[in-house]
Amino acid sequence: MSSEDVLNPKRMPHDPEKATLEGRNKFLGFWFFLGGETVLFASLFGTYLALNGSTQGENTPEHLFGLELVFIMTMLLLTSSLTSVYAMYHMKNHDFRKMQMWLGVTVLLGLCFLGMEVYEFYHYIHEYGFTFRSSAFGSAFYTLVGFHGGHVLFGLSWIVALMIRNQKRGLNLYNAPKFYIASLYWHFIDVVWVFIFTVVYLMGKVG
Amino acid sequence: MRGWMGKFRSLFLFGALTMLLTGCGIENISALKPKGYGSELLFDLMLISIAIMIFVFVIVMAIYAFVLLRYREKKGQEHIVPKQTEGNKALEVIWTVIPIILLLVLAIPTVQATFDLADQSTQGDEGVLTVDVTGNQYWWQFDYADQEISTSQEIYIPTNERVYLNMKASDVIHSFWVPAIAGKMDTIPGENMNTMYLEAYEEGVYEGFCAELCGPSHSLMYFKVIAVSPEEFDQWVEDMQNIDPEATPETQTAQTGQELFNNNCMSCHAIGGASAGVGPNLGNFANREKIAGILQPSKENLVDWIVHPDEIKPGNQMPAELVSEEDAAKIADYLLELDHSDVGNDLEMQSVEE
Amino acid sequence: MADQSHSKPIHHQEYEKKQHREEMKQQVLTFGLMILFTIIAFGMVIFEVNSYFIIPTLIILAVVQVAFQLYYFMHMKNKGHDMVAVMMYGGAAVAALTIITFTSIIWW
Amino acid sequence: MSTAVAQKRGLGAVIWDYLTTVDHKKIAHLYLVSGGLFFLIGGLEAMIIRIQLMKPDNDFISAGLYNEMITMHGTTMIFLAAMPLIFAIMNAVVPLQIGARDVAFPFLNSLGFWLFLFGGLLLNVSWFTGGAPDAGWTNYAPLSTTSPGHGVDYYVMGLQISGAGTLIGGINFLVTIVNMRAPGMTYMRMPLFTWSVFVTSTLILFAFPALTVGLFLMMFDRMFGSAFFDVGLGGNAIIWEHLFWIFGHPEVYILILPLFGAFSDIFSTFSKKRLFGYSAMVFATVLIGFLGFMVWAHHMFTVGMGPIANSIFAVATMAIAVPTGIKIFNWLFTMWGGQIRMTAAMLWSIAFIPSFTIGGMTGVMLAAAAADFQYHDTYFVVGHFHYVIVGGVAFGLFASLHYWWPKMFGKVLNEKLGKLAFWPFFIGFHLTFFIQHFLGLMGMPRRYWVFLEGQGLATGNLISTIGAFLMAIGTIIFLINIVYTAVKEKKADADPWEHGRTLEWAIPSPPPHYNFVQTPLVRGLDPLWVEKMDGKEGMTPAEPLGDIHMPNASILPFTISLGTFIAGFGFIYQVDDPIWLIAVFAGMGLTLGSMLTRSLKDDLGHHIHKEELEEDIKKGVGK
Ligand code: HEA
Ligand code: HEA
Ligand code: HEC
Ligand code: CUA
Ligand SMILES: [Cu+2]
Repeated sequence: MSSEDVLNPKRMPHDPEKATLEGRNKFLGFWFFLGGETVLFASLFGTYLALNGSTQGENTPEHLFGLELVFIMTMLLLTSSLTSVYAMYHMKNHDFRKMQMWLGVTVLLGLCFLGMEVYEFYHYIHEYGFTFRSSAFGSAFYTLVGFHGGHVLFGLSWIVALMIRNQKRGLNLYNAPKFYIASLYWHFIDVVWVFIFTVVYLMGKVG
Repeated sequence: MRGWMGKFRSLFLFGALTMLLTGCGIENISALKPKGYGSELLFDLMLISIAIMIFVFVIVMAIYAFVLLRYREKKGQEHIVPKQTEGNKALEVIWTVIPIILLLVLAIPTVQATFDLADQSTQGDEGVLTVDVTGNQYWWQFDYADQEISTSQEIYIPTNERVYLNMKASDVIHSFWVPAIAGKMDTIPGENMNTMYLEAYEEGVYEGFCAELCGPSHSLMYFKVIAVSPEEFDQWVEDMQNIDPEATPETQTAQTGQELFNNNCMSCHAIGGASAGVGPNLGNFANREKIAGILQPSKENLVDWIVHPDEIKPGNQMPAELVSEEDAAKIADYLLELDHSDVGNDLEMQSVEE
Repeated sequence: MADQSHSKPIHHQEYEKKQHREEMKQQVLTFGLMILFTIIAFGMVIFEVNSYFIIPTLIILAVVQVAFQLYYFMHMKNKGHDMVAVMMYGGAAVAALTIITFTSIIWW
Repeated sequence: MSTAVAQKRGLGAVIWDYLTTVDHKKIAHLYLVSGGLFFLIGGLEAMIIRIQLMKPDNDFISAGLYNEMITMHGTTMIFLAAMPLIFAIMNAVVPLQIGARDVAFPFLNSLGFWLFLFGGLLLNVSWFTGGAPDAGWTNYAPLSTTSPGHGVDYYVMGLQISGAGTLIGGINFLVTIVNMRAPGMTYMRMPLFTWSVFVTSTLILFAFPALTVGLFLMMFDRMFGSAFFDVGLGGNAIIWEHLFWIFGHPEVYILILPLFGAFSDIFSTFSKKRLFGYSAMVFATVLIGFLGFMVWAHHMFTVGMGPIANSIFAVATMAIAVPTGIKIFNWLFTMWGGQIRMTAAMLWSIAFIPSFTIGGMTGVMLAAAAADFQYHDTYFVVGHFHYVIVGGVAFGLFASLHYWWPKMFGKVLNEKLGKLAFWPFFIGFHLTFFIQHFLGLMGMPRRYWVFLEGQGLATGNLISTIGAFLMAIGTIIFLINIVYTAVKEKKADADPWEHGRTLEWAIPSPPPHYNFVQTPLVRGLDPLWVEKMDGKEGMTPAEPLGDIHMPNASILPFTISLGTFIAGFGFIYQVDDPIWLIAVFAGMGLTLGSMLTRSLKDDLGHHIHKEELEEDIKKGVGK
């Protein structure tokens, strides 16, 4: 069987994402990349923690942040993590249509999250005049949260591109690893967000 | 001399090493000719570490030489297949444990010295001098807050006393280094202040360097530490406090010079008292060892400097051609009369022509 | 291309499907716990619970959540993830060192 | 043979071949040529530095230019010469040593190379557009954030782009080594070079992200008005130092570890003995890598971190001497009892031991935190790191090139010329850098454009400059050797050193583009040696002869990297004029478009059929 062939339940490897050498390489390489990303975000978190006191005036974390919005955003992103788990569940059962559907839900949730983040930034800038340039805290805040937002955007584009590309031809051993690592990426984005809402918003509110 | 090190000194190896190293460099510049508490402490630490290193190196080289002499492939023996040794537990333990011991021997005095040099226990005590040091592109400012005086380029300290330095920078990072009496410490812009101390054993003029890359004239950012006896130091403080910026100079040209100076230069420079901070305080200028840290103190050089500081110290903050050459000469006359204290005049900068 | 797939008997298929369902159940449970932790975390801050323990508690909650994500959602608990774990822990160690530094000696 | 075929195909085809290649052996050539070129540029900059410092108060070049010179010398040598040359060796050797047909991600391999090259080119363009970066290779803020002109912007963009390439390369080698080893090649049977590449790649994976972040912050500060390092708005300049050194210290082990691995292979080959204490060597390599992450602040002893932090970092740093010492002694005992054959490769390796030991020992002296108050930012430090870098990395590269040249190009480098190049370089090296330790202690800070008359520094500096000229002569002889060998030497055997122990010596020099006709079966450490001792000719295959799957060539890595290059200019100049945003969008468009193409277009590779292989075997390729 060539990797091009569409999978059907009769001829299914247990882990389609790891059934080929290419798949195993992608799988491992992507995980290693996430190991590196951990350090990348740690550097950003470190910088943020070192600078979150340098507010140059009114716009302190306590003053700025509202928790309602962040709570909703968190719920959206957490749920999107679950929906992408569902997508992978259906991938392992070789149900391509259901996989696509759950990925679609994931994308929708991700978009809502991103929209709210954009609104949040807009709000800070226009209501409080709190920008990237106002203080070292401002720079650190927008950089950390913005890097995460950038990851969300990239993740969404990636998943959408995969969905469109494979819409017609279904699941095979060539694209299964791609779907799998895209979903790993999506989970990792959620992992980072857990630390962002804890360190930036909650701890910021506590002061 | 601190006790345990004194004993080591008498050992042959240390004696020989000390002799060898102190042969290097020039008095009052070289870190190898220590003339103060810090530099001596560090010199001793260097000696210990060098001794350890020589010991290690000799062993490595002995094995190395033996192996290379003994085990070269000889003509006609190309077919021999040597025994494929896998390793040797005992040997491996030895060359793990011995270095660990040697490193401990080095680590203990290192940690001691590190804490010793960071000691600030007497700072702020009655009679203990603290000087605020500010690094600027490319000059040094020294404020004696308690005495309400400030100088530039040359810091006066009493001998055999700890003088604390509170250090900052106004623009970029610099590093304050006086090899012959202490180590170095960075001066950093912003909220961070570093503290170190100087303690010179002998009177003298000690060369100081900026050791952190800070722009084109980084290599021209010299300063002097002038150590004088405590009595002379008190005299100097008094002299400096008595400087009257308004005092009329003696000669006619110098008087015009003063006027020109007040009109053109006072926005950045100060004469006596507290400093404006943009440019050096020129209070006791005529007593300087060097102009701007590098030029010999002659009128010619001074005029050159006033007209074209950019050619002498590329990138420095003082504008070129503020005044004409003639005016500069008059200002120079004035500045060279600013001799309000002769403390330290008898000390000469050590310098050997090669 | 390495090819490990071949037709499998129906009962095997059924077995795997069941396994997947089993795993999915665990994951939904994990999700529930994560939501719970999040609510606790936000609740503690909104209702201004005693602020002495609050920061360590928040951090612990976050770490546990993240462990759930990694081990359940991202399957690190499954086999074949040894090297993955090595690299993730390596990254986490460097990350921890970095953050400790930035919260301790930056302002000395 | 690919080169022979290429010659018949004409220049255009060859260039196209190299632009699109995903073959690790050709990528190795690309890395070698570009890294070698940057080494010459960096060396030329070093010569200019040395000429400026030849005598007191010299004005050969201006102060500003001098700062550009040292910055570009350091940056070029570390990022654009040493790293790529190491990657050249890694690419050429690792897949062969583990019995693989290629790396795990051939496409990414090529992408990594082109990113590095375009990053390096971008950085060097700065010479012609109004000034190179001038804040030192360490680029400390706020000197860098306030540096006028665009020099530092080039530094930021150039390193960001080439750094991305390095990170990709690192991940690639990690996966290659984990997933692609031939049957029987367990971790504890991997040659030490492969082992050290594995550890190095891990270091790359964890160290480079810190640099990435540092460069982003620097870019935001300089180009978009953020305030990370701007104390006026509450920023903190020390953050840069930490980020830089969290990357920077592991980086120096990234440089040295692969060459430690290469030396291990070379010593054992030319002593005709297995490596003494193999498992201790592996352990020491891992330990060095591990400790390498806990010591970065030893570059910041004078920053004012306080005595506690200074002491911790001092002791941690000293600890690295232990695993490194284990290595030194294991090498010595590998030679002990052996049959040492003094080839040029061996000569460089032999010279490495005392040279590196001196450098390591001055490193331990620097690690004594308090004493570093005297050493820091003086020529003592310059002496230290050139001893480890030139005496370790450069010697190692010369040794590796001599050793693996036949595997890369099918010809043994001329031995006579090889030794002739060695001596002036070796003598010049010690002349240049030994005296610098003393200069430093006598009061010569580093990065000094001039030193003054009467400071007692003139003689030492003159000696140092003379040494540098000797090194240049050595380098030039080495270049001559390359040309001479290409023209005059005859084709090399599969195992030109006769005592080859590892898998790469089991296949022809240079190997066919699929490397192994049949994947070999590994039966022990030093697999080829094992077979030789059993009286066999070559390796036993682990699989029947069959079709081989190979990846397809692609131009996309080149276009992706070209896009970043264009966007790089856009970012640098949009500060002056928003019209340059066009370049940003065009460049990013090219990059993202190429990435999308890659993602959406299936690339399933191609097969080399059994019949072709049989044909090759008949011609003697398979052996
Ligand atoms: C390949 C590169 C490389 C390597 C391998 C090393 C190896 C080491 N380095 Fe070096 N270092 C640099 C490259 C390197 N360094 C560079 C580029 C800089 C300057 C950057 C800049 O500022 O621009 C620098 C700067 C630098 C500093 C900062 C100095 C300063 O700026 O003030 C310090 C301080 O601790 C240091 C220490 C060490 C130590 C302890 C080792 C150890 O790993 C050495 C270990 C080896 C040995 C010790 C020898 C063999 C061992 C034995 C034979 C066993 C027995 C030995 C003993 C018991 C001592 N290095
Ligand atoms: C891999 C790293 C590496 C290598 C190999 C070298 C190699 C050399 N370095 Fe390097 N050096 C650094 C890394 C390296 N350096 C770093 C990181 C710094 C710190 C920078 C900073 O402060 O920011 C530094 C700083 C530095 C200084 C200190 C500058 C200062 O502080 O003011 C000096 C001074 O002597 C110096 C000299 C040399 C010399 C003489 C060589 C020689 O070994 C070079 C030998 C090679 C040649 C001589 C090439 C010969 C070829 C030709 C001449 C032919 C040219 C032809 C064509 C172009 C066609 N280097
Ligand atoms: C914009 C500010 C500015 C103005 C105006 C200015 N200077 Fe300066 N001056 C400086 C700075 C800054 C330095 C230190 C330069 C250095 O060493 O890098 C300096 C240094 C000097 C020095 C050397 C000081 C020393 O400590 O050795 C002299 C003398 C001097 N200035 C004289 C003058 C005279 C005379 C004028 C007027 C004609 C003048 N300056 C106007 C900023 C200024
Ligand atoms: Cu100030 Cu260098
Ligand atoms: Cu280091």
